[in-house]
Amino acid sequence: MNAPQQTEPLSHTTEKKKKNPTIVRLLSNRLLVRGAILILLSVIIAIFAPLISPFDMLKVDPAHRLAAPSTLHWFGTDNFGRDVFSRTMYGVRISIMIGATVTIIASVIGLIVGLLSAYYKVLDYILMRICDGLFAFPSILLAIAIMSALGPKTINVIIALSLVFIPSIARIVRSAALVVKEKTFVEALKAQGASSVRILFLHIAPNVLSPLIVQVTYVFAVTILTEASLSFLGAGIPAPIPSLGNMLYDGKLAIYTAWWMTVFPGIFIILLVLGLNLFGDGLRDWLNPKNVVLNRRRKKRWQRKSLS
Amino acid sequence: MSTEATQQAATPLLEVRNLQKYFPVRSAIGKTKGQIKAVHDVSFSIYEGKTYGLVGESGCGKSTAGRSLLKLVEPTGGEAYFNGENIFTMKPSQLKTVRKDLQMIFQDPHTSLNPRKKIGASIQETLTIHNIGAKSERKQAVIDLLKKLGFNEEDYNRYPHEFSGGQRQRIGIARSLILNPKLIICDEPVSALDVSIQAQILNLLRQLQHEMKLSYLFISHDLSVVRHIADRVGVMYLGRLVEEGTTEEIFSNPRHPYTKLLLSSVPTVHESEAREPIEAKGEIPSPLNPPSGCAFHQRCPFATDRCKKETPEDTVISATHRVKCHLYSE
Amino acid sequence: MGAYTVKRILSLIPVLLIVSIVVFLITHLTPGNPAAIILGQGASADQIAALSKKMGLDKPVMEQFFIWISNIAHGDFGYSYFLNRSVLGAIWDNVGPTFSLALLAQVIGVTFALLFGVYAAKHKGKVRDEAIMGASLLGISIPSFLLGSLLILLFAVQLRIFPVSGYVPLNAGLFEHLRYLILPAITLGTIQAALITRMTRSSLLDTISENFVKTAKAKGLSERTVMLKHTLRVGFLPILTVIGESFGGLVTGAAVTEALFNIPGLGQLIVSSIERRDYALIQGAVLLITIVYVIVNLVVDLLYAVIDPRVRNSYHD
Amino acid sequence: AGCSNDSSKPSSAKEGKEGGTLNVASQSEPATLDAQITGDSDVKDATRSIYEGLMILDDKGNPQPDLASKVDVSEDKKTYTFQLRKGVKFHNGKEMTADDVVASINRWIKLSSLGKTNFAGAEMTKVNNDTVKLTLQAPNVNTLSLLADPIPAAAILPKEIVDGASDEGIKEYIGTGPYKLKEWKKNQYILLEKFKDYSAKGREVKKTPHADEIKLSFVSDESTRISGLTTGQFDVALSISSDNTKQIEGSQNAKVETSPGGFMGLFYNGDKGVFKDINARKAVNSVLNSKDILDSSYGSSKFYTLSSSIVNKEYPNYYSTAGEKEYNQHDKKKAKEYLKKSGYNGEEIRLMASRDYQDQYNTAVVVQQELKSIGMNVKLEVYDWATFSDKMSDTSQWDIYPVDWNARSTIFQGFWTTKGTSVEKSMDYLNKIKAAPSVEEARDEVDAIQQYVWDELPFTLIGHKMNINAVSDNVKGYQYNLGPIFYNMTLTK
Amino acid sequence: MATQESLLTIEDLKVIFSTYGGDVTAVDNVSLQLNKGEVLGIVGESGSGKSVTSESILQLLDEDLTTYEGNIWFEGKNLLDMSPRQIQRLRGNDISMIFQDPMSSLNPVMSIGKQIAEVIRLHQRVSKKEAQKKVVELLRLTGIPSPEQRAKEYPHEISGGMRQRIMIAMALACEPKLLIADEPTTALDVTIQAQILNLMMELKDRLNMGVLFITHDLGVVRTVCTKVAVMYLGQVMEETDVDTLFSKPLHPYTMGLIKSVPHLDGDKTKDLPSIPGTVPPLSNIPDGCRFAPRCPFATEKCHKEAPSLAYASDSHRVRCWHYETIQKGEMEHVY
Ligand SMILES: Nc1ncnc2c1ncn2[C@@H]1O[C@H](COP(=O)(O)OP(=O)(O)OP(=O)(O)O)[C@@H](O)[C@H]1O
Ligand SMILES: Nc1ncnc2c1ncn2[C@@H]1O[C@H](COP(=O)(O)OP(=O)(O)OP(=O)(O)O)[C@@H](O)[C@H]1O
Ligand SMILES: [Mg+2]
Ligand SMILES: [Mg+2]
Repeated sequence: MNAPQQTEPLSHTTEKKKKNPTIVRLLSNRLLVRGAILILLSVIIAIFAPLISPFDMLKVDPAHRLAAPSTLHWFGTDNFGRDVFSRTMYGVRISIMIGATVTIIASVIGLIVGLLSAYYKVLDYILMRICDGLFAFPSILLAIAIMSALGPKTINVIIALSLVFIPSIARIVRSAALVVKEKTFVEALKAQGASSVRILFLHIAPNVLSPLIVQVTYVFAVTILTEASLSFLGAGIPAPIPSLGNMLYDGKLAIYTAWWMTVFPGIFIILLVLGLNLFGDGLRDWLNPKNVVLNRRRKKRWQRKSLS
Repeated sequence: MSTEATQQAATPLLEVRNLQKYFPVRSAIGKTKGQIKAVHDVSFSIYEGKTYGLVGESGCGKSTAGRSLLKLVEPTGGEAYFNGENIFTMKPSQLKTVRKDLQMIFQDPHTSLNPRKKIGASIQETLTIHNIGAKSERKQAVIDLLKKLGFNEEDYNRYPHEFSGGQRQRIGIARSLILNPKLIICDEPVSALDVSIQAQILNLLRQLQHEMKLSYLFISHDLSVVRHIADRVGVMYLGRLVEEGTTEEIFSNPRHPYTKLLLSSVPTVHESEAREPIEAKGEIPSPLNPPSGCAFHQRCPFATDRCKKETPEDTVISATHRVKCHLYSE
Repeated sequence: MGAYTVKRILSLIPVLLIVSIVVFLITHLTPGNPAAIILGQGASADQIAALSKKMGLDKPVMEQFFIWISNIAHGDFGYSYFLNRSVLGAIWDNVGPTFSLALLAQVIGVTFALLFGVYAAKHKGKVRDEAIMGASLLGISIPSFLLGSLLILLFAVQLRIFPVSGYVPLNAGLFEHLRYLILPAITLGTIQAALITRMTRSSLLDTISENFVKTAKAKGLSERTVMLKHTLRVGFLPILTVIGESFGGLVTGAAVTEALFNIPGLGQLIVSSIERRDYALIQGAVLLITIVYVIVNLVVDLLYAVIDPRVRNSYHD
Repeated sequence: AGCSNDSSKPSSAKEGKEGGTLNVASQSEPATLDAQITGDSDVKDATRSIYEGLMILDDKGNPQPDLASKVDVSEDKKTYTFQLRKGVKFHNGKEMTADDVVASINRWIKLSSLGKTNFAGAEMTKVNNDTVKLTLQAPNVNTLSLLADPIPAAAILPKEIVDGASDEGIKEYIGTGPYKLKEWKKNQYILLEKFKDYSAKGREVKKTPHADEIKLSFVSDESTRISGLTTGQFDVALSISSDNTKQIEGSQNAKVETSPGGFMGLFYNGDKGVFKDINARKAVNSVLNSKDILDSSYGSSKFYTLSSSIVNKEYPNYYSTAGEKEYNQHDKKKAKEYLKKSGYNGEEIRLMASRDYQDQYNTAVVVQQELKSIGMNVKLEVYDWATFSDKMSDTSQWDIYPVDWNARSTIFQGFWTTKGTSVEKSMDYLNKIKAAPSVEEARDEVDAIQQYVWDELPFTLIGHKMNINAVSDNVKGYQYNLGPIFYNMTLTK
Repeated sequence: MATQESLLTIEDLKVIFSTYGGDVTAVDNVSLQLNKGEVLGIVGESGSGKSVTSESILQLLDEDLTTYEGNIWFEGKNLLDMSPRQIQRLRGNDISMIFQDPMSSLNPVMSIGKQIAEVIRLHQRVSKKEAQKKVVELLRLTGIPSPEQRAKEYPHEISGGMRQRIMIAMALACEPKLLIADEPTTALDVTIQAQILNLMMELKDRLNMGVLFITHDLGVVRTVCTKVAVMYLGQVMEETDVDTLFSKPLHPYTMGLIKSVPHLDGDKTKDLPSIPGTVPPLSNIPDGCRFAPRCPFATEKCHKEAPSLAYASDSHRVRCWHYETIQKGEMEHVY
């Protein structure tokens, strides 16, 4: 074995042509792709709900109430004789709208709160105590309380849910910002005389976006679920406007007689939330390559041997 | 020696007197329990066009000293006169002006650039902050500088991760040069780099010094690097400057036992350099609980009882060479 | 550690103050007069006014707030006129079921999560891993009342293994107690399990790539020992945090689950208190939940110290 | 119609047994067990087995003596003398005396809505230990019916308890009924225990407790109530919505019991806004399609009655078809004409509803659609019940709302005092009925008030609902009279 | 040489990783040979494949993403053919490893005594007590004061130098035949580094181990190694004994490396010789000689054809088309 090895292959046969690794990584992230497909589908439904829906979502037709799925009413009708399919399409639209609005509001405020408290010690103490308080406050109960205080309006659902989710975003942003803040480039900026505002909003903010975006997808998903829970407890989007949540609530009242009132909105809410969660997980993996698993190269030992 | 003497007569560009930086250590309830004396009474001067090397082992306070000078940490005590004015007592607006002349290069080229900004923008931002030139001029200035440092125009629009460590360090240098500063504090600018790259950067720094009459405060733990680039060297141990002299003096005639230990511990590549080994013992003490007396006495082969009790003061060896050690005092 | 505990307990005060203000404002801004609700439909305006006065509702809101706060500072959480009981007493009656439910749900959640999380991390990237992760994604994507309804339909109505709803206290026998609790606990525990599984897996994967794991492997330890003795122990800290923080979700989730399974717990109590504008009770209960939440997280932090000597040490400094 | 008590026909061959616990799942918990002061039907259902009054209603709605053994009415119809039944024991062991009756009835007159509106100035006095006398300011044809009414019941309580009570209610729940309160676990259940000393001897309306205990559990979720019934956890499930009856009928071991519920009414704000104008009210009244509304609210026609009468047909004393042709017209053209006449031009109309009562909410949804169809700009505002009832009393907060009122055997009901509706004038009609020498002789006045309601439209009566409860085959003897009655039920398994 | 007992022979080792950009050959046809009692140094710049080479010996790389080709002979057995269980038995027992960063390489939540005892009890049938005794002994051996006390402490409570001693104690617990040290002193200060290096060499002599010493510091190589292999971009560029390498390097890369280290004495007025350019990424390996783009000697041939590792003398291998010219001393002037 110690015999000197005089010759060896002169050129290695590695393929030179390579695909763009970013795109490969993006596409090979199955979570991300599947999530994106589900979300895209939902968004398309949301945008085109008025076109897709064969019936007016509010039109009652007591003569045909609780009709089972048929070629006319694909998802059947509800206890008012309204078309469940049309309502589900609108439900997707409204759930997405609520989710998106809440997420945007909570993200913007959460981002500002998180950045400020990462940077200013005194503010940090005050803001984080408030966040702790809101965080400790059981979220659904907080939302119900706010809803009953402000009245059952869609805007109040949004306010209540935004309040509920600001602390979780602020915390994520804060902890990410605390890490970024210690990076040398921040010190370099200070050394150049950059103002705190510039450092905070032009430099630290872009660097906390990735954890923020990941968190945002989860908040989006949880918002939709929480709105459903609120509906279940009677404090969600005020009827008769359909959200997937209050459709489920309506469906539950007739779950034995009209399964379609529960099943179809149920499927859509699960798919939508699943899509968001998949997307979030995929995004997280994508941003943190440590978690990513490549296509397997689990060659058996005998295989390796036969190669050599 | 003669040039050295003439310089002494001139006023230094930066004169640091009795610099102190203590970090409070808080207990869990927030009560101050003690202090880390990261920098403990450090004085030195830097002259125009010269390089002052600051060496010492990890945690001895080199970076803290450098950062204090830019007020990146608020110094606890002492004065730093830049062109005759005390940086530490300046108003923020004054400080901003001084910062044009006082720049810094950092150790880690990977974290010292904002990963989300194009490198051109990162450099240009310095101009924006100080409101220098019109927008288009700024960009041109940046591109000119990049070209000078061996980049091409397209590199302006690339992100830090697209560059290697050495290239990134050059970008960091570019950023510090854009304002035409007088003094650059280099905090271990090459210790994260491979030897072959390290040489490139060191050469570049020297070249720039000649071209632009720059002064450096060069912080490093690597003696051979410091020797190569510095005109004067200060050796720090646990927050104190234990020996200071011209490069020549420190390397050929070290006085402090710690300096000797350092020199003998460097593994040498070139045969001729090997020094008589000094038996090293003990670990570097924590700055939170520094030993009494001379901080080095526990590891010092020549330590006496006096070293345990008394903190040594400066002993002058020559006009340019001083040492803090009882061996040389009365 | 003592000092740290004291500090944490002191930092509870501002949190509670904020929660108090919020909950007080919300309840008092809410339309609906509790006196009118207590007296029912037939009550006259005089009667309502008299009761309002008796309940102190005629005073300015600020004054009511200070009275309430100072009472609480003296340990008096107020009186529920609706239930004819002290708030603490009423809460005490309802705490048992929620506690049992949350505990069982958490036990189910943590047990499954650790088993599956470790398994998934170990088989990262394989079908088994994907199946577990898929299931746990589904677990956090399904609205809990939907899941609960499905469980009832399947296990209670169709198979008749478990009762549909209700609650039997522990003193009526452990078996009966658990029999009634198992479906709601699964409903509530599923989301816990899903959340903690994901955390377990990702924490383990993070830890696995750390150098000391390589050291452990280089020692010749078997894969299992490396996983359980080294990786899991260090990776457990973030898992513990999630467990602590999920406590809030547990109480929230309990409100829905309790409504569905008709468990007379805190969640139901608060929801129905909100419906009836039982101010004292809402305020007291939310405040207490907050206190418990903070305490749970304090305990989690102290557990940190038990598990991680680094944390332990920093408390001394 | 649905009023017939199905329990009379043997539901199964199984024989009833003595003893056992009757499990009842009810939707919500009573706020109190003080039956005298609230008109809440939860309170009624729970307290009916605990308390008794001097009188009791039979299933035709006629008052019969209960704790009284005999009633004498004076010539001027202003004095009622009651002979008390002897040997009746309270749950605390004390024997009932005239003092207890006097204290109880006087409290009821003072505090209950029925007492306040009908018996102003009236007083009960003791004649001797076994006799009491009720003196009225003015004759009231309904006196005995009111005393027999289960909500708010003129329950006879021990004097000490009446004396010790505050305005918010009595502190101890002690009556003379067949069951006594054993335990009230707030938010969970009320447990009633058979009262051993109870005797139904000589009573006109029989109460014979069979089960040892009645457990009234509060299960807010309807599907949970149903599931519990089908799995045998509950014997009776109250408040079932019509849509779920199929499920119960489909199951092997339970059946649905329907009984007359109250009416669903759409109340107008006659004080402020659009509906101050009678034409606007008429517009709404003419467009409404009661069948569609009731179909949406109650499922199939099995579960509601299209009737213009305020009182159910089952209580013939007050049943009236006057004004019937105004009912259920669904005439869009006419409605638009009225609307034009009213000068309505697109103002927003606030239709208020409470989601806590599904039928009210459902009615509101359909009404909104129907009103929109004649060009009314209707905004649906849905609140929880607490907010709803708060807003109800503030006429600046709403324009119109649907609400259902419990079934009563007389026309003297709570809705007459509803705020914001133009009911003042109706008081004259009511007083005339009261003053009539007998119910039969009040016929014309009954028709008149019914006619008034349809002419002036203080509200629109949409229809009568059926209360639906579900009863397991494991029990028999279920009865219903203005609410479920549990005390005669037996378990069969 | 012939009398020396061969301990480890790496033959044509190829390590391939799957990545998104496709497969990446991090180590390409590396052959090395180590005898008992010898210290074989591997030097090279960051990313040259030093760690990958050393970790493939015990197969510590993520097995799902890695393919090995070639042979690694240890005491006559091919490690790459062994079952995971067999490898496990070798790890920590016959072959031990020390890693670069002593902080992150120790389990932060386990006392150091336990961590050392763990490896002892794993490979030797001893009681807990005996293991404990052995721990104290090992700690004393590595020069740790009051070892009984220290054994109870946790990694974060002791200094970096101490931690590295702990790592050494752990690696030596079962008296391995082969010690692999992957940059064991890079994270340490020079004075501490000197202590640790002394300690390692002392222990090596005492146990007659073979040591595979990985570093990027040429000075350290010179201090501790008997033989050196210089790696660049996954390939061994030059391999010979230490003295030859520093006195007569044959590869332009080695020459450049040595020259670019600043002298402690010497002419500081002149610029340092440096190697132009930067190390290309593995995904973009140049054709021909991998060093050619940065090589001042490079000819057209260098850019086209890859040279093989040739024997310049019995104990001197070099991968360069021009080594003979260099050997003649005709190209010194370039640096
Ligand atoms: N922000 C801070 N808070 C508390 N202690 C600090 C802080 N910054 C530095 N220190 C402490 O001050 C001492 C000196 O640190 P400094 O970074 O100046 O050392 P250094 O000589 O630059 O070391 P290195 O070679 O590791 O960079 C160290 O003990 C360090 O722990
Ligand atoms: N798991 C992996 N997947 C893909 N590439 C890898 C993997 N591990 C290492 N590499 C690549 O292999 C090459 C060699 O890495 P290695 O860690 O051996 O370098 P090194 O010589 O030890 O460098 P350093 O001095 O930085 O430790 C690097 O380019 C690295 O990016
Ligand atoms: Mg430093
Ligand atoms: Mg390495």
